[in-house]
Amino acid sequence: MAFDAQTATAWITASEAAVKADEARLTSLDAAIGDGDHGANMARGLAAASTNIAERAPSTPGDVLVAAGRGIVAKTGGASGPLYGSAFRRAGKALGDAASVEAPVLGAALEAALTAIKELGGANEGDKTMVDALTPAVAAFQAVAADGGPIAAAAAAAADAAEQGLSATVPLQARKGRASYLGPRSIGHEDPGAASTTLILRALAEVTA
Amino acid sequence: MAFDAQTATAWITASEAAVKADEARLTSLDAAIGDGDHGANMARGLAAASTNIAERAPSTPGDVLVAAGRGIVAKTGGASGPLYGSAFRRAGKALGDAASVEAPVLGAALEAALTAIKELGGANEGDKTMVDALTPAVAAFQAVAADGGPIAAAAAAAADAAEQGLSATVPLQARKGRASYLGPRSIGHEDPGAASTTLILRALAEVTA
Amino acid sequence: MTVGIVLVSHSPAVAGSVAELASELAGPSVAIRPAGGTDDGRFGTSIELIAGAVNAADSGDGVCVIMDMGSSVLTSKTLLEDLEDEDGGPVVRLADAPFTEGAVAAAVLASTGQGLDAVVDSAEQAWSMRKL
Amino acid sequence: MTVGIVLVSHSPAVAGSVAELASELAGPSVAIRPAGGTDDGRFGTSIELIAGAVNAADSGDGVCVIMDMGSSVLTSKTLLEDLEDEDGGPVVRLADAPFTEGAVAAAVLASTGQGLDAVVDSAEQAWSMRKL
Ligand SMILES: Nc1ncnc2c1ncn2[C@@H]1O[C@H](COP(=O)(O)OP(=O)(O)O)[C@@H](O)[C@H]1O
Ligand SMILES: Nc1ncnc2c1ncn2[C@@H]1O[C@H](COP(=O)(O)OP(=O)(O)O)[C@@H](O)[C@H]1O
Ligand SMILES: [Mg+2]
Ligand SMILES: [Mg+2]
Ligand SMILES: [Mg+2]
Ligand SMILES: [Mg+2]
Repeated sequence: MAFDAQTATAWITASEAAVKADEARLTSLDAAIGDGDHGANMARGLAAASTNIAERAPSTPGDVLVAAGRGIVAKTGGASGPLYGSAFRRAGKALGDAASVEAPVLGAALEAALTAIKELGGANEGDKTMVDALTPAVAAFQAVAADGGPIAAAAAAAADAAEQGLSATVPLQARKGRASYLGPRSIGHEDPGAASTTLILRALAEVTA
Repeated sequence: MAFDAQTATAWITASEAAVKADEARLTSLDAAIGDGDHGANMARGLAAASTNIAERAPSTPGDVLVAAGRGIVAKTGGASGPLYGSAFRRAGKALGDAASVEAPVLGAALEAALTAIKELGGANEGDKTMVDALTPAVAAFQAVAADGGPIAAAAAAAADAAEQGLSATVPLQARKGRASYLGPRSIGHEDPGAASTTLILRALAEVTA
Repeated sequence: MTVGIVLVSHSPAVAGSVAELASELAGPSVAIRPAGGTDDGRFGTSIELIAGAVNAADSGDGVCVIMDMGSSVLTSKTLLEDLEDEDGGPVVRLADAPFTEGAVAAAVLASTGQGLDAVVDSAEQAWSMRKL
Repeated sequence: MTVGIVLVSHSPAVAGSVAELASELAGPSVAIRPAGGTDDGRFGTSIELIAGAVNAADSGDGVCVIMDMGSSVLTSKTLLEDLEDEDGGPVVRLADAPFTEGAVAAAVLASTGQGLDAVVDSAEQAWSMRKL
């Protein structure tokens, strides 16, 4: 199955549903080491992504992701807004105007998303952010794609890797974002942004399965 | 004429009257290079000084000045409050519990006031503050006192020296207080605190004349 | 020449009150616009509120944006990238500055008629000020 | 152990809103008290308001005072000298810190149960933070 505008739209819709279903969990993760708004922020941002896609009815997967990114930037309200927003926009631009892409190109777009997040937020792996989930996920996606695997398999591997990356944030001390103010008190909790990244990649695996 | 509780009280009363008479001028000096409240601040602070003296009815000049200082600190509201307040309190403490003092001791008390202002505010001569009026005034007072001159002559010399110090602030660029934010734009104006210091020293000359 | 200033805070009240404090010192010649909180008034950041404040603060001489932290910074950076892709919009620079001190320093310098680079510089110099 | 925090600003609204912002991050365990403006509500500083806020913020573990500028700093220093002359009052330290960033850093560190010196330190470390 290739990744086209319809699949891209389904990805955003599924992400929105996943975030809404787990909104309370994201919020309580953020309450522990942040300000307790990550669930509401993500729900609001992804709802705006869907609305923006519906309004613009983009015909390529690249334009779908750019439209999603704009909605997320406009409405999220927290640090995750510009980060995910830039990520989706950069991924969309990486897809160019292709009507449909295969796994290697989608992998490159996910890598562009990761680069956008790292450039904007300045976080590296180990800083206890969404970067800790997305970095292994991109690597896993690209490894499957490089072996000629289909998008479904690559996305499933990415979601699994993100989940491991999320677990690996528990013992870390936050060095970026508001959790970093807590110093050692940030240890012992999952990072909320890494949790939402995992949901979004799981949604990709679902819609491409 | 020696400096006793009655003279000290008269000094504060005369200072209050002088500041009220020139409140608009102090305010407009502060409007040019500050926030335009120095007239109101000084009027309020010296009124509180008078009230505090009236309530406590101190019997030594030292206690009069301490009481004045406390009133000024409590009610002035601007940077001049803690500065003049500490100055009067330190001067009062320097007078000890003498019922009446002569010129050399009053000169030492004025020097203690100057030291208090410099310690608290960190300003030196040339920073375009009240220190630029008080420094030459203390030197002039002490010079007359050291020559055996009476308080009246010492205070008149101090007031004249303060006035010259005030004029000398015009070409200076402020390096302390809110006027310092203006950088070169603070040049070309008298410093409001140097102006109120001159009024207070002129009041001392008047009540001891 | 008067550079405009935009204050971006996570909190609507912080942005508004620091803008008022800076205005009190800088006087009425400087346009200082707060952009605090989300577009529905929660703690957070709104790129649309920032963009609106930037346009309102600009009188043709450029705008210095000062941010408090976290999403204020990331959202302002994102807006700047968007503006760079456009033509003819206001000239905007982000100042890396302590929020309150930078706002006051920038506002007062703008009131003296200095240009955008000097205003941004004065905000950034506020990191080296000391109080005690 | 919870250190109290007092925020002294020239502006009542700045002190109040930054206290609210810092509380939002630090949570309800930390007493953060604003002391802004004069005792009659003008821009400026009141030693009595600061003293009242210090007493309200103290729960026996000491109070960290953070000031914006000018009269806030001078008046807080004067209060500290007065308190040193007394016995049995709260243990108070002034932090030389950027106002907003120092308040947030101090409040969050206080919420972790650290002592007064550590809280003051974290406020003062905020001078070396950078945003871009
Ligand atoms: N500078 C950064 N770089 C990467 N990720 C970041 C950064 N700052 C915050 N994050 C991510 O954003 C998440 C918090 O998002 P959210 O709660 O929506 O925003 P806010 O912190 O502004 O309330 C964190 O858990 C972290 O994963
Ligand atoms: N650090 C300082 N050291 C000495 N004098 C100072 C200092 N800061 C301010 N001043 C004096 O205080 C005067 C301003 O007083 P005022 O207007 O009452 O207070 P504010 O500046 O808080 O509004 C200045 O003109 C200056 O003489
Ligand atoms: Mg949050
Ligand atoms: Mg938030
Ligand atoms: Mg003033
Ligand atoms: Mg004032």
